[in-house]
Amino acid sequence: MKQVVSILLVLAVGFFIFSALYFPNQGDSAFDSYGEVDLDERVSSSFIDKNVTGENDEVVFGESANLEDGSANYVTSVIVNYRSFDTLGEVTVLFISAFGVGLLLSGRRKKQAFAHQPNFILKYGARLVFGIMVIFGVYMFSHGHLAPGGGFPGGAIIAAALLLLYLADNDFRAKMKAFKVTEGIAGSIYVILGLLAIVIGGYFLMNFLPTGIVGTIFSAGLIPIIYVLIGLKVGSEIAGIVDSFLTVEVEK
Amino acid sequence: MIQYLSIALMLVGIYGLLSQRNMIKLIVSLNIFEIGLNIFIVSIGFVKDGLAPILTSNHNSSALLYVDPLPQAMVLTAIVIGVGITALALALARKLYKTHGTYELDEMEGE
Amino acid sequence: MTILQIVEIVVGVAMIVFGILAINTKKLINSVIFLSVISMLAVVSFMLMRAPDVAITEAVIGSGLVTAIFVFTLYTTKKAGEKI
Amino acid sequence: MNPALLIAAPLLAAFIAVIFKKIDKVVLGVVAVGNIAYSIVMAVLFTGATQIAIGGFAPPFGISLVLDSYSLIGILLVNVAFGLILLMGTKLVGRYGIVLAVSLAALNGIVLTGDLFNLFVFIEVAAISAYIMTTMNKQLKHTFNYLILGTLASGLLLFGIAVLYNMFGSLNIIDIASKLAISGVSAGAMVLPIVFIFAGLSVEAKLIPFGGWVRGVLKKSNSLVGPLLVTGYAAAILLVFGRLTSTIFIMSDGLKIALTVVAVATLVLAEFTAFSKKNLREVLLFSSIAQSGLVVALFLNGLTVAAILVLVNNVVSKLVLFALSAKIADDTGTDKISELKGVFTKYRVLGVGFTIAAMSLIGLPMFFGFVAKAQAVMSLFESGNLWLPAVILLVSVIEGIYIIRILTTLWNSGKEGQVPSKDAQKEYKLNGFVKVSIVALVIGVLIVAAGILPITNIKEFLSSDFLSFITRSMGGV
Repeated sequence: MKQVVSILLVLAVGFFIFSALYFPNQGDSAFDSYGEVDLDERVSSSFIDKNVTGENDEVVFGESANLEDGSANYVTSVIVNYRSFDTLGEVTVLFISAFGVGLLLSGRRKKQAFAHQPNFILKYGARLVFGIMVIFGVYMFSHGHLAPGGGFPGGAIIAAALLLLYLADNDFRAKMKAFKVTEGIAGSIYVILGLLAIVIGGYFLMNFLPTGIVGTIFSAGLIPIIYVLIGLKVGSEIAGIVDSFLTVEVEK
Repeated sequence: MIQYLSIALMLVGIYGLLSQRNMIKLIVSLNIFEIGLNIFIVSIGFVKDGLAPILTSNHNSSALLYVDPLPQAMVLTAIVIGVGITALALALARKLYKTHGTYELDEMEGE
Repeated sequence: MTILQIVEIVVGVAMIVFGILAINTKKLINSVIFLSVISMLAVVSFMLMRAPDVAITEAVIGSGLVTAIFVFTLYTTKKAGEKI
Repeated sequence: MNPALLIAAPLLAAFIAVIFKKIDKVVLGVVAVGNIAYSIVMAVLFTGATQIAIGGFAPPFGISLVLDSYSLIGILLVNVAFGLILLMGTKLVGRYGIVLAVSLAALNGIVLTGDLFNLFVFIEVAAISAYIMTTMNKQLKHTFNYLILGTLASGLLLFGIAVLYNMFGSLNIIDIASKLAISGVSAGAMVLPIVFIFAGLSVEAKLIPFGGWVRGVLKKSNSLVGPLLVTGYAAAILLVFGRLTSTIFIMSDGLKIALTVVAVATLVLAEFTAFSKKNLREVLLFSSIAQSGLVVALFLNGLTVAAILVLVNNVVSKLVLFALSAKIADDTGTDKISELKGVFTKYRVLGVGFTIAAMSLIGLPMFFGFVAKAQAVMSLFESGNLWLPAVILLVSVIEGIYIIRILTTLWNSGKEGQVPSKDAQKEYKLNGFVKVSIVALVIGVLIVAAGILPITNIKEFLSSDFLSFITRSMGGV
């Protein structure tokens, strides 16, 4: 019975969405259909030409210099430069939910949930892979302005490396206090950089460093710095979440 | 085409939220809904024959046709927010399981 | 109809089928694994829509991490001797 | 004056408090006081409506904060309410200081932001901190329901925002409003985004059918979480409603009536439910659901000034009522009205504060609530709407009956109509109620003052600036 009602409700919602989006009654839908989008009508066209604050016609990879935003990856430039405030909020979401998970699952004495006897190869092999994964994570968030990736997946990869050590080694308990400190410091620096920008340029979270030549590693001003901070913060937050989920209270 | 299917996926998620009373199933349904929503948002930025929005040495000019980067940035944010909520919901579910010994919301006594 | 469009439709339909399976299956662990499959298929569709950043993030965070914490939750709450 | 500081300072405080666990309460207190001071300074130095760009990218390209008299009232309301609630519930903060700081940042962000996607992000931050805070009440099952419902709703909100972005190519609210005016998109095409954004906001605004979480989550709430969710959160979300309805909600008549009916149904049903409840906190919760319905109905009909007055009245009086009830419930172990007979005969100061707030909530003359309700009814009459004022007056009568009933019970320890004998008085023990009674008295004095003084200044202040802002920016700045 309940399923029938749910199906009917869902069909009604679906009918509403499809009829309003794709079959408007007076033929006046302003909804652009899939793939038929004209970017010139959107704010994004200015993000691509990087001419929000000044005149600029064309951005050429490896040649254009000192633009308002020096990132070759447009998604990164939107996330960390044009809409950096959203990203601050997003980091806060992860921060607060990691904190909440810690509060909910906290207990006095803790032990690892999946205790087993690891063999030598597993234990030391995992350490080897751990190093490689951390290097890859750091590469990812330090090249966020040039290649796909960036702070969020980079941080998550580092957290995944820690997860590997957890599973391979019974005695391994990451120092959670250190992660909390990293998380707090990275977040504080992000906000302080934003506040510093008010002093220097008059706008919160402004990119006040010179942006260099598009496509080189030392370009894009603050973007790589902020992405590294985000990577560290996300990495330590997800590590905190994983730690909370992997431990159980010892009953006594 | 993928746009219609993503809306259908969202509806599948909503169906799960309406019909299920198991906490894990509810969280799974929520994730399905969010995946559908994310695909929908990326699809509104897709431009036919557009390039991925990254300047490289091969596609080195902003005059070429790129897909819209803004919806992709929105989806990145939405994915990360989704993970935060999923983690919180699972922590709640685990805590509730500890007191009640079940994942079924209807079988819980008290409260 | 190009080959890419056919791939799009196949991926989309597969996602919906797995979605219904994930909701209606009896075992919770299967439900979680189907969710992981949907997430992987979503990565494919993001690639088809030229969104490499989103695809990488979804693959690492959405597909990997979320599945991991789901499975950990199920493991830590199973009763002694019970199979999931 | 950069309003971004109101958001940045609590966030910075939260990040610092993670490093130094011990000082989190100190930091939280400093930030709460600092935010109140800063918002008052901004109100004093306010010269005219502006949009403040973040990151140096002018709107509509970057994110911008809107600073006008409307958002100024919002930040004053939110910060002062937060500060007072914190003052009354300092002992309950415990390990939740960081969550509270983040929620303060998010509430300020919701009120100030002029960007739709940024609004979504801040609503999520606020919602997640609300989920975590409500675990304090030990009603985890209801918190779980709230989490699922809230996440679904913000998903719907995001869907609506994405459709709007597709239609107008922009996320800035004022930019969308001006594009709407120029391009002449018909009301029919706007139905889908409006319905989804409305549904997405109505979970936090507690409208029917999405308001069901409130009772479960908050009926046993302490004097910190409950007042915060009922006042600060409600105020922020309802102000967003107001901003959206007055800018981008271009509605056909049918849709307007449908949404108004939802809001009015919330008002009527919630008042009737409140009438039938026996517990103090449940009565107040349903009463605030009803008030949300009223505010949304007024916003939908374009009566911004009246809606803001009703909203301010509700926030101020509910702040006192809910905090006092939760305080009494915490200390005596019950909030059943019949078991609290004559509690105010011992604690007269609390009783006076409670009574003034309750009177203002009903809208008796001489109190601020009267001005608000009179304004609402009068302007509805002027706009030619007859059934809505009738419903409001009818509902006010019901509200009056149950509030007076509560007041007589709480003041009178004996039977009705008789002077109570000495031994009929029960012993109530409240601990440390000095701070609570000071807050209650101060707010009481303010309510009476605002009720007696002429309100025309506030009205002019509101209508001169806020309503002209959009038209002015549409003309092209």
